[in-house]
Amino acid sequence: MTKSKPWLSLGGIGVFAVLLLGVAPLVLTDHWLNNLGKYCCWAIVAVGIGLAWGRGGMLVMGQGVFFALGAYAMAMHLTLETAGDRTPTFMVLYDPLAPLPAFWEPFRSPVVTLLAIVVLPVVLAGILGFALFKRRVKGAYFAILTQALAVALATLVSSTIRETGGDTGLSSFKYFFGFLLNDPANKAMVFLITAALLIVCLLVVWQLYRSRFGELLVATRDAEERVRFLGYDPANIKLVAFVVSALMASIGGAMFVPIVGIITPAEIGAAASILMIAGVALGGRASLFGPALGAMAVGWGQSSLGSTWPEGWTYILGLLFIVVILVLPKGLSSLPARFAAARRRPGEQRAAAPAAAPELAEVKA
Amino acid sequence: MDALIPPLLNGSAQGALLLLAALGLSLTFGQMGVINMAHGEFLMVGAFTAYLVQQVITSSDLSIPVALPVAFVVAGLLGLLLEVGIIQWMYRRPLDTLLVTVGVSLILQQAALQIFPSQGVPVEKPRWLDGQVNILGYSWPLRQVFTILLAAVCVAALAAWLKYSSFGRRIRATVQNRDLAETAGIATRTVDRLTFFVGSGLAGVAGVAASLIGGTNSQMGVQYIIPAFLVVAAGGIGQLKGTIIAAWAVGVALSYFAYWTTGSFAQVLAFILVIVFLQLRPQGLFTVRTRSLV
Amino acid sequence: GCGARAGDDTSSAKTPAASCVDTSGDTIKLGFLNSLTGGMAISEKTVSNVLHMAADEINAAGGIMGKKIQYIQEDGATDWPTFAEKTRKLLTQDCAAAIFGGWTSSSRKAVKPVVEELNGLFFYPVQYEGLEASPNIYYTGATTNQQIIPAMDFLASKGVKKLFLAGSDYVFPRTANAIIKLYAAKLGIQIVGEEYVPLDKDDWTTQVAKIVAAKPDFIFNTINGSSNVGFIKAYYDAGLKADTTPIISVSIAEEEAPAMGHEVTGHYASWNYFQSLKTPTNPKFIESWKAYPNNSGVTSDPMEAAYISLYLYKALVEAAGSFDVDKVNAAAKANTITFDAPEGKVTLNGNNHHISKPAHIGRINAQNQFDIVWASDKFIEPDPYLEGYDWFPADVRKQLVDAAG
Amino acid sequence: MTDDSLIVTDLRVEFSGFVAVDGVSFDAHPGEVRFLIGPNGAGKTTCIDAITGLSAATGSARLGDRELLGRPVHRIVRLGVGRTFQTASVFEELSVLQNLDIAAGLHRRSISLLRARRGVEASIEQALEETGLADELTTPAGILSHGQKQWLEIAMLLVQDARVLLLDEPVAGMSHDERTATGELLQRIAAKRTVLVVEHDMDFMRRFATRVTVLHQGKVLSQGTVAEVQADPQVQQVYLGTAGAATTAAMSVVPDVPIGTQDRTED
Amino acid sequence: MLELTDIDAGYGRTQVLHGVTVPTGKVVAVLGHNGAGKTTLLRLAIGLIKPTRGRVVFDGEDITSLAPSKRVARGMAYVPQGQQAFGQLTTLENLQLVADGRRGGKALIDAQLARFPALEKFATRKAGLLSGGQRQQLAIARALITEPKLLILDEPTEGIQPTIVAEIEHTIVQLAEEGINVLLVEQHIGFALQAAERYVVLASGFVTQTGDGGSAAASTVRAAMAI
Ligand SMILES: Nc1ncnc2c1ncn2[C@@H]1O[C@H](COP(=O)(O)OP(=O)(O)OP(=O)(O)O)[C@@H](O)[C@H]1O
Ligand SMILES: Nc1ncnc2c1ncn2[C@@H]1O[C@H](COP(=O)(O)OP(=O)(O)OP(=O)(O)O)[C@@H](O)[C@H]1O
Ligand SMILES: NC(N)=O
Ligand SMILES: [Mg+2]
Ligand SMILES: [Mg+2]
Repeated sequence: MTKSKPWLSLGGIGVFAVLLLGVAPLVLTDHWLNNLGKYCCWAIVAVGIGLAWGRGGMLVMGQGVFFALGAYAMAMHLTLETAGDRTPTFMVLYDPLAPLPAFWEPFRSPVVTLLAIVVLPVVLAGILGFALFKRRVKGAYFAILTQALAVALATLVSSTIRETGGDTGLSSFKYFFGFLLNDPANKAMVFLITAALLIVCLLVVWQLYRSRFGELLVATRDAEERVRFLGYDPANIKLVAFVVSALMASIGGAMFVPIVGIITPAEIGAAASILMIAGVALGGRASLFGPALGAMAVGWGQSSLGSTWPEGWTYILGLLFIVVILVLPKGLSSLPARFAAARRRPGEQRAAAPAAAPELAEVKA
Repeated sequence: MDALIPPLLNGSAQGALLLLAALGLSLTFGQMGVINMAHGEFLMVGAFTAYLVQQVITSSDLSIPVALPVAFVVAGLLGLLLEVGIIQWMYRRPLDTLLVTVGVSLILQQAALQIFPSQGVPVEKPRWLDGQVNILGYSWPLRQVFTILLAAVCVAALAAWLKYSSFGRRIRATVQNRDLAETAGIATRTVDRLTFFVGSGLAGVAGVAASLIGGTNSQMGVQYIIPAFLVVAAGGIGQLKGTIIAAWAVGVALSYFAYWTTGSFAQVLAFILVIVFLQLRPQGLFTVRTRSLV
Repeated sequence: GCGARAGDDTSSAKTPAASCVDTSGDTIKLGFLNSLTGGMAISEKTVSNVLHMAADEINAAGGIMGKKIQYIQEDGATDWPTFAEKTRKLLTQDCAAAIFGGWTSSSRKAVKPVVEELNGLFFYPVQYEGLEASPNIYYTGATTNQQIIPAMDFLASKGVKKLFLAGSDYVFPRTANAIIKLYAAKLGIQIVGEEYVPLDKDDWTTQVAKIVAAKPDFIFNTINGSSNVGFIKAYYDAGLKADTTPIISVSIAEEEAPAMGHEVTGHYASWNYFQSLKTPTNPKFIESWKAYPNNSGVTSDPMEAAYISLYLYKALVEAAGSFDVDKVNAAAKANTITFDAPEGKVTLNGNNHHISKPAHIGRINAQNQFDIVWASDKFIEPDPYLEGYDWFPADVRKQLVDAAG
Repeated sequence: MTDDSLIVTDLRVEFSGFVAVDGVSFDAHPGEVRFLIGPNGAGKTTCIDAITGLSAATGSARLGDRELLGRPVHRIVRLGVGRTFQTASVFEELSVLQNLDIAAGLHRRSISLLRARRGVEASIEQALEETGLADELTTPAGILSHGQKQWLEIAMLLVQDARVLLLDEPVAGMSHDERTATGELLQRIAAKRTVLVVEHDMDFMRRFATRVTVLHQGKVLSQGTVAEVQADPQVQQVYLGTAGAATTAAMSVVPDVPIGTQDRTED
Repeated sequence: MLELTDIDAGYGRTQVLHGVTVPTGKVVAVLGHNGAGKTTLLRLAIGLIKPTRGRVVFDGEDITSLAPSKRVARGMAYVPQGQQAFGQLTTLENLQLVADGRRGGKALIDAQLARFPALEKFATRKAGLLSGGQRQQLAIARALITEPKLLILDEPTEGIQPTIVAEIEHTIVQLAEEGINVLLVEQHIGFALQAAERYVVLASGFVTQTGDGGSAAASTVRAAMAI
């Protein structure tokens, strides 16, 4: 492994930042900039999934839960900001006389809201992860459990219509921390915040991946029990990755709300959670850029192909899952390495160097 | 008693349907380690098969009994196709099977939506299932009794097959160590295919039962898949006995919760119950330990 | 970015970008927005198809103001944010002059803020819970006083004393039932139970057991989608019969009934339109539909309301002489827009953007068609905020109207 | 006795009714290569499992004055007890260097985990030299051969600075030269640490053992120097084989003879 | 009986074996250092990996692309390196698995249980709970139950107590005398050369020496291993 490789990735993040923060606002229409902002939200979630699943081996099928924490915290605040001192309109529909549910009150405060977006996922993922990892729940069990959690939360939200807006969700936000949301300049600002957050998340995982923690995480993924015999508690290692990924999901969810203007239980349930994984798988679960780019690609596919050919998009999405996982388990980001290897191969084969160290990059990718 | 007995009876029937849906999974997931998210759509295929059989044999009295084996074979063949086309390349990556089969399930749902009337199709119940029987002074719909009997028959057949045909041994050996099984002379490919055929076929049978209970449409599989997985996990991977108990417990719990709270809260509570249970017993009701490190 | 803030003079920010609708050519772009994938595709595909039929008919007859309709079909994918996104796209990218579609009230509520922000037009074709009137939405399905209240009147006329409410767990049934409970109190009907099950769940056995225990005279059913099938089957299994404990539904129509087989026979439904309706225009509608590719064989109320919506738009534009939203709304204000619909001649109320409708109660026969057993004596004027009904709390109405702005 | 001595007293492990280890006591001290031998199923691996916290046990296993039993696995490791496995287990996707770096990490502060590795630490360098893996620095451990993996495991114990090394059949599958090399390595390691080896290779034991404990059916059958143990008729009967002694000897002795002088079976 | 001719093979992009040809004979020993490619060669012989070049012929039939289970059906048996067993099956089930469908299956099992008393004792224990040596005994028993024509053994005595090692070595010699062919990887050169009719030395995946077992000098073999 060349020492320059991590810095190469850092350069990549730089280019990405320039494209998102500099070029995109100049060349895209408001509509597509807004859509790009939405993809960025999913990309933030995906970066977290890449960390937990790609590097940590925890197939988190319920990121919708953490996405929901951020999204609903934000949405409750924006709803209250819009309603002013009136009861939010939708609540009037079901029980006009009842007061605002108590758990809404703190979200009047912008500071509490921002704190909640960060603290809630950390606490919930901390408790959940601690319970699951200490009990050594892993593999398919972990995947199914987290998925069930997403279903349970989505159903709960759907069935508490007066408290959460139910299946209809929360929408019709007018303000974003004092800024009018329908002003294009403010929309651009929301986009820039989201894109910047995505860059920050990429930087965080970049550092994590090149750190010893990154190696330890891979070690835990591959041989959890063995790690114990090196003096580490794998539960703690996994917990860190899980909590960080939950935090990213929450941030993605929080920014989703002002950008898309609505949050519903469908965005946090099993199907949505699986779609979040689709992008990660497509891009390359264990790579740095793969998850983010994959998530953005899936989002874009949904907006564009889903428009021109909706039935076809469903088939394409289905096939995408199948083909990528089947033939390219390391995602599209492994293609360059594959091509490079294929080109080098013919010479190598004759070289009769059995002890030659195989390419590390390939194994690590 | 009015608050105790009816939910118990209803819940048992609900559990039986869940068991039928989970039974195939206990083979393909429990024994083979394949997380087949398209299992719900195989169930849907079984239900549509019942509809098609009913187009040919118009008397529902006859068509449903005929549909059961036909649905088994049709769904089984579909499963076989899935195994040969996709799953066979993925036995070393069990978690990935989950994602691949999500793709398959999306495709099957959309195909069903386009092939059949979007509103779904009617499947008529046989007339001999009209009416109720009297249990403990409460009338129990015959259809519920039928679901329970059907589940019992399937469980018995499956248990017997696994136990007496030595096939069970071969499945377990294949799953644990493919290479070793191959070199022990087990035709692992045959084992895989047959297991997948039977597991998927059972989903087809469950589909016929489901078609008598709810709607037969492109979305019907979705509601069964996650509960079924939870049931298999809670029962203990590969533990038929555990699956049965878990299915029944979840069914009854759902029913009581729905009786005491609302239909929506019942779903939430049942999920939480299973999640908490699995947290306490991560390996399910019945566990098998080995010394191996992984 | 430093855009407008809450306290600023918002007049500049509120003006939406000038409409990009292109009226120079000989076509006009319209957007159709229906779920063609996901759970609601079950219902919405047909509505999409009937919109296509109406567009083809209008084009064959010369189009709208001489311009052929060029429609852009979008998929809402049973996902409310997608409805919002596609609305935005249709209005700002495709420059559609108006959008038609939606089914669930949730989808409408997702579209509403977007069309209001961008000053677009949305035509919504399904019966709903009322208490809404957006200047940017035209409602061609029934509001509560055109479907639910007549149904309650019908029940009262039948001497119903104990009523059980069964619904899906989302905004329409919840709100509708809140209204039903208010009216029932007025009518002296006792509500003996109220049950909700998630939209995507089929199993109703436990809830039916509760119905058995509650011994109601009648069931008011606001279940939507395929969950109805599970409900009707469980109901039948429990030995509850249409002649002793009938159900009245507001979301089971000709399209849905066949999937329930004979078990739904004898139960009632409240709609404005039935295929069996004898009006001068209905036979042609039915025939055209049966001849249309990919038709479902039967016509139903939501289809008919969607069919109306496109013709209503044509009438509005031609009365306004323009595709401009403000001019169209101004034309509506005159209260003279009518359409000879399959359910009869409907008139648009320019203030609340709903249409007048006849109310009908049908009873499901062995062919899964509806025998009309009751009809309102005249077309009912739309009253989304129930202003003509004193039992509806005035303060709630005020809050809702105020919030709507 | 020093702080780094391993003292096991009355160790007992029971698996749902089956007593795998039944009152075993022994001790091992720095400077010696202690062997634990016995028939298959005698309970050797189970002893190691118990000491390292993998199996629940009663009795006592102390490192110096610290009790090991009852602590979770990773705490025991942190006290300085390291082990290898009967079937080698290393992190297959990580390179040899990364494997070692992780092993070396347990004494680092956890915050330093968030920093990237710079260069190769001296202890790792040294372990690589010791085990002859220096050329394989960047090789993914998964494609090392069986024997190389076993060396890597030993190297990992070295860098984690284990004071007690419990090695479960460390030379199984190695060729004679490799066994010799490994044995010599163990002798060097044992200068400062306590080394406990489980092996069935009697030749290897004869060459490198200082003291030997023989287990049989979960109990200590015999204890002493190599010569004492070999002379014990009970040990011969259940383990070394009396009738089979000749075969065993033939098999084991052959490679024992220095290369070049060993002609008996060659021509 | 088994001919491995001019074999190239490896894992993915790593080539492990380079033009390996194995001499034929009743008992053939494969010798080499750690990582020389012995296991790879044996895995190839039973069919777990396919050569990229070269042929595998058994009993005159080209089986290069035949699945392992089919090879077993034709009379090959394989004991892998590393004490492998089906951990979730009981000891007895491990044996029944291979005895199923064979004539006299019960007797075959009994014969092996008699050979390895530990297996008899723990017949109903899950194989995953057995000790390493017990599992290795189980692996050998499993192979013998199939009454093979060719027995492929990868370090069969690894991890086994001396008394039983003697017993196994005795068995190998005896089986060879009964006419069963053996392909053997063994680190005890002494025994290997004694038992083998022919031997081959691998170093880094290349054949560095072949010869007749009885006559070979351990020293030259060792020298060949070190190349
Ligand atoms: N978890 C367990 N449950 C039941 N029995 C067990 C368990 N672990 C080990 N045993 C039994 O305990 C006995 C001792 O096993 P152990 O692995 O310690 O033997 P060993 O001395 O290491 O043998 P070998 O030399 O073959 O490796 C064996 O009979 C084994 O079957
Ligand atoms: N799955 C694999 N993928 C890549 N390379 C492998 C794999 N398995 C083995 N190798 C490599 O192939 C070479 C030969 O390994 P093999 O296991 O055949 O050696 P061996 O001679 O049996 O050694 P030992 O005596 O240690 O068992 C080694 O260099 C090893 O690194
Ligand atoms: N408006 C409805 N049916 O949701
Ligand atoms: Mg052992
Ligand atoms: Mg080997």
